[in-house]
Amino acid sequence: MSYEVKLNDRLARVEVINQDGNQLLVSVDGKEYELDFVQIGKGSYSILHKNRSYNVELIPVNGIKRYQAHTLQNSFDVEIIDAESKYIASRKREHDAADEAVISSPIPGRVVSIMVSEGETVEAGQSLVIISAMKMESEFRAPRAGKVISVMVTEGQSVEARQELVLLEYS
Amino acid sequence: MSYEVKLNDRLARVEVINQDGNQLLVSVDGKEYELDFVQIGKGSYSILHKNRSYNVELIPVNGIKRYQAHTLQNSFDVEIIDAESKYIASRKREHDAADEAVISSPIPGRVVSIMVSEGETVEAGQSLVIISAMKMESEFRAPRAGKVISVMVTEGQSVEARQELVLLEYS
Amino acid sequence: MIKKVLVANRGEIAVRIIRSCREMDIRTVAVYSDADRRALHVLYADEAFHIGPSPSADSYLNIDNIIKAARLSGADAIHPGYGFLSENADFSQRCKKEGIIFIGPSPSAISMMGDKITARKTMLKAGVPVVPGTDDRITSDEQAVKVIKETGFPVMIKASAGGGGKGMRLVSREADIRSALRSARSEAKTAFGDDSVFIEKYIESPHHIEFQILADSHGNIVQLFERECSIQRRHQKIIEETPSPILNPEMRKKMGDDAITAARAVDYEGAGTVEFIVDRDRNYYFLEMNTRLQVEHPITERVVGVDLVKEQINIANGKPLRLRQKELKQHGHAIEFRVYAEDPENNFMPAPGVVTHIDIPYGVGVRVDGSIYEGFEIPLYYDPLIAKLIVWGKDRKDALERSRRALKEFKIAGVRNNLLFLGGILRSEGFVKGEYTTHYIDENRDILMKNEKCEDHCEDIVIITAFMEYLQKVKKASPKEMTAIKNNWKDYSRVRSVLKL
Amino acid sequence: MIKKVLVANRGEIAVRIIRSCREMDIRTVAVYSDADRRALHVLYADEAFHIGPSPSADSYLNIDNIIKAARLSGADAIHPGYGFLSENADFSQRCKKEGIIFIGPSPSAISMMGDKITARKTMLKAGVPVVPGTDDRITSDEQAVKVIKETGFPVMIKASAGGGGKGMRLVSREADIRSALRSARSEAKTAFGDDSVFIEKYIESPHHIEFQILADSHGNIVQLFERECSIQRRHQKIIEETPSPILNPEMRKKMGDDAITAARAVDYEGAGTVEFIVDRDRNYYFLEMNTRLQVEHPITERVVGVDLVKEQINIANGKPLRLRQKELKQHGHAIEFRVYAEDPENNFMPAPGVVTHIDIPYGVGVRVDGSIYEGFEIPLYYDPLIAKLIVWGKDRKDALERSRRALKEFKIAGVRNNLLFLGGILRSEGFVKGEYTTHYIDENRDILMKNEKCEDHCEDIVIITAFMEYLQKVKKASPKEMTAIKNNWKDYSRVRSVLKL
Repeated sequence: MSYEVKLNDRLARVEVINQDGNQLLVSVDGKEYELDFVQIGKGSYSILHKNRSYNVELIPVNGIKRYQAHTLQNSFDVEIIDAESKYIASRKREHDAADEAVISSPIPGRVVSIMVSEGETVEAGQSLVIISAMKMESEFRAPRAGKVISVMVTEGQSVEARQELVLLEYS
Repeated sequence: MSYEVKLNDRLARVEVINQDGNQLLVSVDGKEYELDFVQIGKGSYSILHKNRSYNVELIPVNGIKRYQAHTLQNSFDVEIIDAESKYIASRKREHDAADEAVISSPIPGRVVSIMVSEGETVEAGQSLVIISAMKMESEFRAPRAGKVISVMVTEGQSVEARQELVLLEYS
Repeated sequence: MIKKVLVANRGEIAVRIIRSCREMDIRTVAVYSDADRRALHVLYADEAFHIGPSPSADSYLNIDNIIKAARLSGADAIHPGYGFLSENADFSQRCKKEGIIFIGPSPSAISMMGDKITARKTMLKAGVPVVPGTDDRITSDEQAVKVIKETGFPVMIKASAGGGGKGMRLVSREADIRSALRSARSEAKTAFGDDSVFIEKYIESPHHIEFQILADSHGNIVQLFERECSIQRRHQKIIEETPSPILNPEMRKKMGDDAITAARAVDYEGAGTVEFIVDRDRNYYFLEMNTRLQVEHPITERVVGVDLVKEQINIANGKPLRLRQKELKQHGHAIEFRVYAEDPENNFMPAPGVVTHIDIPYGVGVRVDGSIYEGFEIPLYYDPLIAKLIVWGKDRKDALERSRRALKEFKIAGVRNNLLFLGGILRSEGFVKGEYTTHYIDENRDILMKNEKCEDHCEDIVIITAFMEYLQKVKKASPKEMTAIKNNWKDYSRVRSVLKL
Repeated sequence: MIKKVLVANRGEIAVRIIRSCREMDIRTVAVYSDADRRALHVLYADEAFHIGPSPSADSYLNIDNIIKAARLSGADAIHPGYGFLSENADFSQRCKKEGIIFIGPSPSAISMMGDKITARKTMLKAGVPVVPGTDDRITSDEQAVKVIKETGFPVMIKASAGGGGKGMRLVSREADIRSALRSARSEAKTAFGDDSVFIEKYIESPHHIEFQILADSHGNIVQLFERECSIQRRHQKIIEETPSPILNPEMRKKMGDDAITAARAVDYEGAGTVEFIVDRDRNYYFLEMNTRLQVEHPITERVVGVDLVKEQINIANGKPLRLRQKELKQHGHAIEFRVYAEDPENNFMPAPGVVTHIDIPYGVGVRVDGSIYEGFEIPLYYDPLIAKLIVWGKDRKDALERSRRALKEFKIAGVRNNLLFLGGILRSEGFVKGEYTTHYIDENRDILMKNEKCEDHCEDIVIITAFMEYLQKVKKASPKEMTAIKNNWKDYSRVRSVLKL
C-alpha cells in the first residue's frame, strides 16, 4: 500500500516494502532505502542510512497527519495525504478559484484600526485592517483588487485566532 | 476520605476538604492549607501558599502510588498508602523479622568474586560477593551474623537486577 | 543590605534577575497578571503576587498594585527589568516615597534622559555630540514643515518620550510630512501617553553602537565597552555583538569617555546604556540613554566578565564599584541572538501559542536565557521575545562558527519562531564580514529568508519518518481518537460554509 | 587539513568533541556498541558505525573494528577522547601505520608516560621532583616487603601501567603488605593487562593539582595553569576547580615551568596534563602525565578562554600554537561538578537505568556537557559519568554562589545520581573555605550526606501534590491500567515466595 506525503511543496509517493525489527526497506518516489530505523522517544527517531546518521523530530500539528519535522540542519512541514486530505485539497482549490474571500487574522489580538468601509473598492495590496498583538501591529491587505462586501469587526474589539475580519468580492 | 502518605520516613494523613478550580483546601495531619494549585505539565505543579511559590515535580516510580518528588531545594521519596500498600508493608515486617535473608544485587552486573561457600558461618558485615558494573566493583555484605545456606551464582556470571546471590540463615 | 527583591517584570528578564538574586542569597518576589499564572518567573521565584488582569496597563504597568505587593511581601527593593516601568520616573519616585529601594537611577536622571529633547540639550551642554536637528518640541504641523525644510531631507520625526523604535517616522519628501507626523504622534500617544515629537537629521547607512556604563553612589563611573546593535528589523534589535566590527581602540576610548560624560551630566547611578549612531564616515552622535538594563546585556557580561544584575544590586546597596576602568578588558567576542515568537514567512506576524517541544544548545561558549518550557502557552499580551542565545568565541570568527553550531541545535516547536531567520542572517555574507548597517535586513531580505540546503537524502528520510510515525499512530489509534479524526471532517464542512458565506 | 574525524569514544566527551568539530566544519563519525545504538553521540554525529557487542573490550577497545570504521568512512583523523584507547600506544602506532592522524601524542610519548616507572625515571633525569620510592618494577612479594620496609610506612603500591586510581593500595603496616600487593596486582591485570607494580612513599593529607599543557609539532609548549582536583572519592575526582585555593603566583609559575619541562622531556605533542601531588608543606612532586584530554578540561577552557579540542585539532593539523605563554591569563574562577549515575545513599552503587526527566540549569556563567536525554537508558557497561556542570564566577566566592544556584536547578529523575551529594560538598565548611585535601570526602562523609533543610511548609506541600496527582490518576485510570495495578499484586506474591524460599 503506497501513500502520498507532502514535504513543504513537494509531493512524494512512499511505500514500505519490508520491515524486520530496526531494519526497514522503503521506497520514496521509486528510490529504495535500506534503513536502520529506531524510535528514541516520543516523535523522535534516529535513522542510519549507509552509516549516515539522521535525527528526526516530529511534532504533530492538529492530529496525526501533519507534522513539523526537524533535523539538525533543517525544518519542514510534512503532511500525510489520505483520502480525507485529498477531499479537503480539492475543496480548497475550488475555494481559491472563487470570487469571494474572507480575510481573517491567524492570531488573536485587538483591532487597532479599520481602513475601509463596506461597499468601497480596493486595490490589490491595499490595507484593510490593523490588528495589534504582542506589542506588534500587523496590517491585513487585500490579496487581489475587489470590493468590500462586509466588515465584520469594529475598532478596539478583541478578536480570536482565525476570526473573520473582512469579506471581499474580487473584481 | 483521608489517606496516608509517606514522605521519606514520615507518615502523614491527608484529606481534601474542598476544591474549586485552582483553589484547594486540604489538611495534612490536621493542619489546613489553602492553596492556589495549578498543574503546569505532566507531573509538574505550581503551588502558591500564602504567596509562597512552590514548584513540585513528580516522577512516578513503578505505577501510580510512588513518586520521586523534586522541589527547587529538595528531593523526596513519596508513597501513597492504600489498602494494597498496607498489606505489602505488613508482609515486609514479617519478612524483616524472619530468620532468613536473600542477598540480591539491585543492579545488573557481573560476578567478580564469591568470598564465601555454602555452610560457612559469617559475621555481620562480612563480604559475601563482589559484583562489577559500570567500571565499579560493589561488595555485598552480610547484614547480620549467620550461616550461608546457599550460593546461587558463580564467578564470572552475569546477573540481572534483583537477581538473588546468596541465601543466609541468621544465628 | 537588600534582603528581598520584588521583580516588577516578566519573561526571560525576570527569571534572569531572580537567578542573580538567588546567587546573592536574596529572596525574590514575582508579580503576575491573569495570563501569567503559569509563567516561569512565577514558578521560579520564592514568592508570587497577582497584580491584575492580562493587559500590561492593568498589571505590569499598575504602580499601585506593584507597590502593594512589595509592601505585603516585605520586599525592601524593586528591580524593574527592562520595558514596563523600568524608565518611569514616577515609579522610581513612588518607590522612594514608600521607602523601597528602586534598583535603577534617580527619578531626575530617568526624566532627563527619558525626554529626548531635554536629553539632547543636556548632552550639547556637556559636550557630547548629538545629531543635527531641533532642540524644541514640535507642537504644530506648520512648525514641523518649516523645521524639516530647514534641516533638509531626509529627516526623522521622533517621539520626545520615545524609545524602542516607537513613534519614529522617516520623511524623505514634503508630501509625506503630515501623514508621518500624524502616525508618529498617534503611536507615541499610545506607547508613552505623550504625543510631542522633535526632528532630527536622518543619518543614512548608520551603525547603532551603544556603551554599557555602571555608576555608583560615590561618583565612580566606568564604561564596559560597546555593543554593536545594527542588526535590526523595524527598529527592533535582533542580533547584537561585542566588540563592534567597526570600532578601533581610539574610537572606542573616545566614545566610552563620552558615555561616561553623558552619565555624569545627569548624576547617573546604576547600570545604564548610552546609545550612539555612527555614520558612514565614522562620525558618532548621542542618540539616547537607556536608564536600565538592556535586553542585550549578557554579551557584555560574557566579554567583560561581570554579572550586571549583581552590580546593580551592589550599587543600590550603596557599595562602591569594585571595577576599575583600567583593569577592564574585552576578552574574546560574544554574540546574542534574540529568539522571537513570530513568523518570518508571514511578515513576522507575532505567534503566540503553546510550546510543544524545545531542544536547547549546550556546551562550550553557549549561554541560554529564556522563559519558556514545554507545555507553556506564550500569551498574546506581551513582547514576543521568548529566549536569548548568547555565544562566546575567542575571536569573531570563532564566535560565528560556534553560533552556527548552537543555532542549529536550537529547536522550538509548537509556535512559529525566527530561529531559521537568525540562521539566515548568520550565514549571510555581509554579517560574516562584519559589514552591515541598520538597513542590512531590509536590503537583504530575500537572501536571509532562504532555508539551508538539505544534505544528502535528508528530505526523503524526513518523509519516511513522518510516514512511519503516521502508520504507527493509525495502528494504535483508539476508537476515541478515530472519532476525533472524523470530527475534523465536520469542522471542515463548517469552515467551508464560512469561506463560501 | 583534517576533513573528517572519527571519535573513538562515547558519552559526554564524544558529544563534546563532535561539537567542536562541527564548529570547525569538520565532518564527524561516531562508533557504537550494541548498547549504544540510541546514545547521544550516535544521534549527534554525521555518520555512525557499529563496532561490536556491548562490553568495551569488544567494541570501544577493539582497535581493528575502529580502524575498519575509519577506513570505511574515509575519516582522515581519530580523536580518542579520554579513557578507552586514549592512552594506548599501540592504537596511536596503528593509526600512524594506517595513515590516519591520531589526535594525540606520539606512541613513544604515550609509552614513556604510560609506564609509571619509566615516567619516574624520565622526570628525575629532567629535574622534575618525584615522590620518594622505587625506580624499578617489583616482581616478587619478597622484594616488595624489603623495599617497603626501606621506604618506611605508610607507602602506596601502584600499578606501573596505572591511572584513574586503579591498581593502587595504601599499606600502613607490615601485616597488610602481601594482601595489598595481591589485590593491586589483580586489579592492574584486569584494568591494564599488566600486573607489575612499584612503591612510592605515601604523602599524607595531599593536594592533587594538575597543569594543562599544549605542545605543537614545532617545539612550542605552553601551560594553561592548574586545576585543583583534591575532591575525590576512591581516587575518582568529583569536583575540580581553577585556580587552586592553595597556589600563589610563585608556586604556580614554578609548577607550570616543571609541567612544560615534563612535556618537553618526552617530546610531547598535543594536549596533556601533568599531575602533581602537593604535601602539607607545599612541596610538590610529579605524579603522572595524562597524555590526553582530561574530563575536567572545561574549567581551564572557561578561565583561560580556549577551546582545547580545537587546539588539539589545530596541533594535529601541524599548525603552530597561536597562544603565547605571556599572553595567557586566568580570568575569574571555574568549578566542575561531575554528575554520576550512582546512589550515594547505597554506598555509591552504580545506577544504570532509564532517565525519565531532566531539568538543566541555564543562565549567566553556566555550562553543561552531558550525554543523556529523557527516555535514554544509561547502559551498565560503561563509566557512570553522565553529565558535567561547569560554573564560572568572577572570583571563587562568586563561583561558589553561582554553583549553589545552578546545582539546585539541576534535577535528574529515573536514575539515582549524586546531585544532592555534590550539593552537600558545595555547602560544607571546608570546601567553602578552600581547605581540603584528597581525604576530604572520607573525613566528612556524614556531613556531606545530609539533605538540605526543607523550607517553610515544603514537606506538606509535596505530600499534598503527590496525593492530588494520585487522585487524578486513579480517576483517569483505564481498565488496562487497573489490570496493571492488579498485576503488581501478583508480582508481589511471587517476590514474597522467593524471599521466603
